Formats: sequence, C-alpha cells, structure tokens
Amino acid sequence: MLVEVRGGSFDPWRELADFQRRMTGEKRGKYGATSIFVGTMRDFNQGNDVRTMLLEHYPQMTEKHLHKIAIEAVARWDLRDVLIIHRVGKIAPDETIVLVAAWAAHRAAAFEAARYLIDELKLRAPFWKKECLPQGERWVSSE
Amino acid sequence: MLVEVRGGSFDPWRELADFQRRMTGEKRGKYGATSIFVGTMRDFNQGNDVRTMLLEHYPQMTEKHLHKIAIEAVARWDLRDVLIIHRVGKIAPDETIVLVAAWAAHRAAAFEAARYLIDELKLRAPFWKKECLPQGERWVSSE
Amino acid sequence: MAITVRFFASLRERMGCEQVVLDSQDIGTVAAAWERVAGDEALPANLLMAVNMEYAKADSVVRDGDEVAFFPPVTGGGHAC
Amino acid sequence: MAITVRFFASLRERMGCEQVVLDSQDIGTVAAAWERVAGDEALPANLLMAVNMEYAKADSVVRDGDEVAFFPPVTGGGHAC
Repeated sequence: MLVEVRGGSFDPWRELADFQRRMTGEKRGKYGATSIFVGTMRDFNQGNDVRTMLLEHYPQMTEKHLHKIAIEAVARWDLRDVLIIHRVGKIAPDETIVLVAAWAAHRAAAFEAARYLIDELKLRAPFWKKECLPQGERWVSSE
Repeated sequence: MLVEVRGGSFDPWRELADFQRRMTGEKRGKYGATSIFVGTMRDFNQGNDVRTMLLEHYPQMTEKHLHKIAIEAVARWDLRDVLIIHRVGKIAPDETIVLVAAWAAHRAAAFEAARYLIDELKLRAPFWKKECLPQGERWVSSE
Repeated sequence: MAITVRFFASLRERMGCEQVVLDSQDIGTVAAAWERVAGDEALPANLLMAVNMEYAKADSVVRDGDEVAFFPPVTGGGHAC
Repeated sequence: MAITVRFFASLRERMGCEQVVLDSQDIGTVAAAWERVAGDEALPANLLMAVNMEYAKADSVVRDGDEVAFFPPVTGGGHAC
C-alpha cells in the first residue's frame, strides 16, 4: 500500500509501472483486475480559463485520512493492493492532480474500491484549490 | 479513439502514456477524469494453477464489436476519448489481457463508461480462453 | 455463390475443422446451415450464432455469399475478472 | 500548556494568519476556541473543524496541548472531476 502527498509533478503511468514492479512475489499473479482513476488539471472551470491552480493541504491530517480511506477500502473489498498519490502546490493545466488504484481478483471489487477511494478522498481529505484566472484568483468551492 | 486487438504482449502504462501524448491540442486540458481498467492474467483459476492461456478470437468480428462498444460509450457519456486494447494468442501469468480507458470531464461519467466498456466487451466481443494447467488444457466457460 | 460456415474455440475442436463451405441452395436460415454441417446433432442451447459478423438467431435469414459462424459463449476481458 | 488554533485556505486569508496559540484556561470546546479567535463573528455554518487532525463538532472537547483547526469545505481530487 502506498499513500503519498507530492509537492512536485508526477507521471501517473510511471507511478503505476513502478508500484506494480515493486509488488512482492506473493501478490504477483494474484490480481486479475485493476481499476485506476486519474484526475487531471483542466484549463477551464465554470466557464473560465484557468491558468494555474494552487493546491493547499493540512499536512499530516491529509496523510492520516488518506491512510484511513485506503485501509477501509482494503478491508471492505479484500483488495490485493491500493495506491493513492495526491499533488499539492502549484499545478499547471494537463498535470495530474490525483491518482488512485485498486488491485483485486475481480473487476466489480476493483471498480467499486477505486470509486470509493476517490469519492471519500474528495469528501474527507483536507485539500483546497485556488484557481488563477486571467481576471484574478478564486477559491474553488465544493459543490 | 483507439481500438486494437494485439497478438503480442503490451505494457498498459506505456500504451496510456503514448495514447495521451498523441491526444490533439483540442482534447488536451479538456478532460478532468480518466477511469482505466486493466485485466491481468492470473496464475490461478477455480482452484487450479494456470501456466499459460491461449486467447482465440474471431478476427474482424472482434474489432467490429469493440468499435461499436466504444462508440456507444462515447455517445452515452459524452467522453473526450476512449481506448480499448485486447490481447490474443499465448499469454503468461502477470501479462496484460485487456486495457480499457475513458476520458471525461467528470469522474462519474469516466467510471461508468469504463465499466460499460469492459462489461460489454465481456458480453459481446468474440474471445475465448483456453487454460493450460499442469493436468492438461481446458476451455474457460463464462459464468 | 456459396455460404461459409465457421466454428470457433471448443466447437472448432469438436467439429474437427475451422470452416465448411456450403452450396447455398436450399439454405434459408442459420438453423438450416447448422443442420447441413452437424447432421443429426441438435443446435446446442447455449451456442452463439453470427451472420456476417453480427449476432444472429437460429431463424435469422442466410443469403448467398454470407458468412455464418457458430461458437460457444464468449470469455474475453480480464482473466476471470 | 496551550492550545494551537490553525486556519486553512480562504479562512486563513480572511483571518490574516495561519495560527494562533491560546492559553488553554477557560477553553472547553471547539466553539469556545472559535470565540476566542474570532470575537463576535459567529461560527460559519459550513466551516469544518478538527481536533488533533480528526474531524470534530462545535461542542467537541478541547484539552491542553490540543491542536484545533478550522477550514472551509474540502475540494481535493481531480479538478472539478
């Protein structure tokens, strides 16, 4: 299991490749299904062009709650493994904001677990986004 | 949109990286959510060790139906893009069998579309699996 | 003209061949094509059928030049995923 | 001992500071801590609260050495995904 808050940009595909390569012999060959979600910075939101975004978080509280969410998912869906990486700091369009992945024996469990990871992350992990628009800055409010 | 049947092994993470890199300027920065499913060859099934698997398909009919499924998903969830790659031929444990991905503005659409792609693929695409066990060969029957 | 009948997977092995080319005369439906290739053996209930690569039913029409296929339930996607 | 009160995001900007350290005497709940740092301003209805990095409520108990935090609704995950 890997849960990480990253200060710099990351390549989700490389992270997945590296993580899977590091899986122990016990896990290799034991999962049939992997469900992944990648959240990417868009260059528009609510009708405005967005140039950059600033992602603030509550250090330690974030990691604590991401870990909780990961452990809940593993317990509920009997997952082989879980990965959560979330970006903080200044982000440009097209960069990855969040990556979650769940490895399971069957696809229903993998899909439901990945959905749970991202849904709970959005509800419970203390992150806040501020968008930089041509006309100034604004905090993104949760809908 | 890319729909492909592959005779040789492939790295799902590299395919995703390459595909996303090739996305046109029009699509870049326009998707916020990507949902991916990867199906991997396991080294066990129904209580038996599985050494290799032979994946047979109905050439042309397979591609035709995968395309249909992809187009249905794009229409139904207003996706930015879709990717389906399915392996055929001799497969070893730990190798990727199938990769599907859906790019959308929002996560609900991405998740639902990726689930649709793999569910419909399993129902409608003419693929058949034969497992090679220590005690001999057997065709996998759909549950 | 003729009709090509193809078999896949376990059915291909059981039939002992990949395809049979039938003279199209007197063949009107998928069921009739099955009868021509399988003789007395009834069409298995779970067998899937296609005409020109579209799923079809036993009473679907078969015309000159068509490709008819019979195969067991499909099992694509992840391995038992 | 003392109690640390932290603010995040738009609330941090509005308060004009990241944290305030309070003498812990006479502070029994999160609401009381808010009163000490915000004066007359009522606790905004949608504000979230945490004590020692666990989500808390206005009437949650605050003890010596605790870290109390106030922040707006969280907006993690993909960008508007």
